[in-house]
Amino acid sequence: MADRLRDYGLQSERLLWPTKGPSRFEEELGVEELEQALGITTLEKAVRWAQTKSMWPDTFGLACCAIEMMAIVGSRYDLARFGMEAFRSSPRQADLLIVSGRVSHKMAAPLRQIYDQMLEPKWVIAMGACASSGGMFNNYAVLQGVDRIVPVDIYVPFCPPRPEALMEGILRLHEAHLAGVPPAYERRQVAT
Amino acid sequence: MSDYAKIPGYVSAKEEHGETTVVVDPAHIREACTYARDDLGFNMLVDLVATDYLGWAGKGVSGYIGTASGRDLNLPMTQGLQALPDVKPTRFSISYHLLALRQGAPRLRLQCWLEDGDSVESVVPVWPSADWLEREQYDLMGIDFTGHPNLARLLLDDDWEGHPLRKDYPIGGEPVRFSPAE
Amino acid sequence: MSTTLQRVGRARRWPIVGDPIYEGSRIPSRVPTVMDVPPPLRETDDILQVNFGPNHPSTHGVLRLIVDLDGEEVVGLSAVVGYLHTGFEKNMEQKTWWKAITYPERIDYVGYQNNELVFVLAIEKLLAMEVPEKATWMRMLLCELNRIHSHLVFLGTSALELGAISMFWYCFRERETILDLFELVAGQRMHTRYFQTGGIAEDIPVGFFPEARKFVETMPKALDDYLTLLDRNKIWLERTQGVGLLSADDAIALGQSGPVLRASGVDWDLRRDQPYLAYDQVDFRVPVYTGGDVYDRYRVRMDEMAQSTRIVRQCLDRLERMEGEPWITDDRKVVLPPREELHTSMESLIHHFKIVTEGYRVPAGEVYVAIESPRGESGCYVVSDGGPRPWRVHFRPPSFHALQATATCSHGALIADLIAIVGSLDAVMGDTDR
Amino acid sequence: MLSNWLPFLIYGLFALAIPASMIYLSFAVAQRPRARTRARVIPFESGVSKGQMKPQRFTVSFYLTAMLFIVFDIEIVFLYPLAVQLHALGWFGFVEFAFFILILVVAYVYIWRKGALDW
Repeated sequence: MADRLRDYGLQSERLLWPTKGPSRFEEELGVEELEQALGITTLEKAVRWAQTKSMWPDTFGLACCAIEMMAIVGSRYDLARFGMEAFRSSPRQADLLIVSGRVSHKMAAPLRQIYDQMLEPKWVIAMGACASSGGMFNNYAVLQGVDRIVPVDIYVPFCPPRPEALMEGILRLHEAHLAGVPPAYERRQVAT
Repeated sequence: MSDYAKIPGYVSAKEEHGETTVVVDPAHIREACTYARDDLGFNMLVDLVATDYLGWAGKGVSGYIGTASGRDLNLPMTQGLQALPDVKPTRFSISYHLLALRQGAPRLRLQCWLEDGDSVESVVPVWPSADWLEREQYDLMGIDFTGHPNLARLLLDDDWEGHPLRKDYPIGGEPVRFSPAE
Repeated sequence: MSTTLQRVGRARRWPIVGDPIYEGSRIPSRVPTVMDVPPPLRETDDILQVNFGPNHPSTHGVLRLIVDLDGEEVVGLSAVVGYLHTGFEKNMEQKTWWKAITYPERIDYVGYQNNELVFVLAIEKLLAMEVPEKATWMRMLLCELNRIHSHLVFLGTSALELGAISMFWYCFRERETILDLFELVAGQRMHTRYFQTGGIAEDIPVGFFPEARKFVETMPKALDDYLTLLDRNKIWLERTQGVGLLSADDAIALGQSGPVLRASGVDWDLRRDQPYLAYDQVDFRVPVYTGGDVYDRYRVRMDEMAQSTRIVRQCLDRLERMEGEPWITDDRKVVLPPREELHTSMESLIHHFKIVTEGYRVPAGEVYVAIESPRGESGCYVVSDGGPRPWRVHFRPPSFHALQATATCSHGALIADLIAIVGSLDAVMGDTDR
Repeated sequence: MLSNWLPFLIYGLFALAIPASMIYLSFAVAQRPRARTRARVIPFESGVSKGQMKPQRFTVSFYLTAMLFIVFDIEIVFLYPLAVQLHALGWFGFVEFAFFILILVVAYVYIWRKGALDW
């Protein structure tokens, strides 16, 4: 069922835009003022809120995008503001797999094994053109896009993406998860 | 130029773009390398490259050949060449780039020409840095180096068949929409 | 336990184990890049084989080391590479020369300006083309900035792995200022594609010189910060001195170059011994240390950062006097004519059309050009058949040879030292696997 | 008499409740994987693990290091009660403990010269 984010009523609102009013999906999902006033919420929403506030990425640095991924942990583009500064190296403790760089066929099997060893709920960000679509390497050695072996939530374009671009991808992921969009392995039956 | 003539297995030498290339008979490559290292003082093997000259300047067309749903041999990729480049003796060439760590940084390229399926003696005993270089050329170009300590695939998976950098190996990947290769 | 009792403290002697198989070098094992387990240990079953695998935080990319451990001590090691093989050379044979210039940056993605430079220099050598002086000096300035950037990434990550976590944030603070300069010049932080055959793509933007001056003022102070943080740090000294020993003749035999070679006592730097661009008109010192261990490689790279800052300062002085000079050659066969010229002259329209559609042609021949990239000698062997597409391109990656020395360097190392050794070799996996 | 132990009881209950709730929540809120759970069982070996690691003997030096740690750690633990009562014990306590420390220093020097400390 190739449904799109739009079917979940998620408009592409930008969280980074401070002067933006309440985003469209909150109005559409009918959040009553009473609930907001009293701050009562459903358990599921509270769990979602907790999950987005500390989504730990897995250090899966492959190529040039890994250097830019390291830059977002630096002091200028600090990712700790979103609770994500602990880059876990073992998939057991990671929630988010940022595939940063080109995936060669020899690396496909380890990538798939690490994805399987991550615990639910887990998300995948295909960072950069090479991870999203094979980029400029349309040849025998490179996997033409990570979504052939792993269900991907967010595709971040550019080569390599600026740290701001990656952070916007991460924030969109938080926004989508808060809005109730299930992770990719539930939406898309690609070898869950 | 003169003392290069004493390299065992010396065939010819040429000076181009400020670089000297000495063509050596593949059977004597190890003696030539040992001579170059001990007598001529080239103590570092900087690089070892194999090149495939299949379809070199055939029909006056330049560029990549590739078949099996890759590029078509007869479809010229470019207009004809103004000047046909000189014909190469055999299909494969192996170039050993040597460097002497002394004043003036003299460099030398020992080149030997092979047909497909020929094998050449490994120079790992002469320069240990040749170990991975030869494995990579075996892996990508299919050149067999006899006497190599453990000749196996280096960059590709062990169960990969074919040698990708050969000219008749298609580029692979996927046909891009709206492109002639589709 | 008995075998390790008589070890003489931390400073170990050179790894002379058994009679050297390769004359003139001390590489003991039959296969230079593999350290095989000594026979007596092989039968006992307390050898633990560990995968220092492709996804490991401290292997600087997707390097895989198969390590045989006797307790904590590394007794067997073999590196497996190829997890980032991207088929650059096959792809570049498909592209015209103009498009192919974009590829080399992604090979060594930390020292990307230098990689792009080596390919462009190879094309210019085949074309026997003269590059205007302004372009030469600007290329040199950017390559030196890139060297500082590359050494900062090395220092940040390898200190992070040895526990000096705060170094990461200090080094990436300076790295951001360098990336701002690249962005100011070329519009993109990394992979700037600013070098063109025959010069540089655009003229130097107006605000570049004051910004670069500011950087050149702050960099020495930042270097002092790093030194005060690390140089007398007991843990850092304890974990890096006497670890990962590589003797001079082993380094030459294994084809090392750059900081790894200079840290082993071999005074060799292509910028001084085989000058390219305008390195002969710039004075700088080449740091050489004879310790051959992780600490000396770190000190070579720190001194190189200081020297590169000096070179950048001299380039800035020179470039500021070259206002208004051409930044690219006017050889219309290779370089796109300027926009306004297309409206008037028919020839430049034809040249423009020819270059854009089929690409310029490079005369037949083969050439090997080598430069001093941050990791060592980065070479480019190009064969052209006179057409608009390269026939064969091969890059000589310094990290490829650096990884060949892991087995020789980690003789008698502990598992914790292995991280320091792999960090000090500063191998970039894109460079190794191409 | 029992009443002044009540705060400890409450404190103990809290100390028990917090970890218990965490463990319960991690089961209650967890999402069960439906397929491909074999990868969960095999150990994480940087992505290339073939299967269960065969059980292997560890060298004796791990055990030795553990023992040395325990010996010198307990020595420090004994310092705490001394520090609390040092004023009451006075010089007697100090000399007594100095003798205790001396014995352990002799053991330390022996181990150090024997080379058991470096790996």
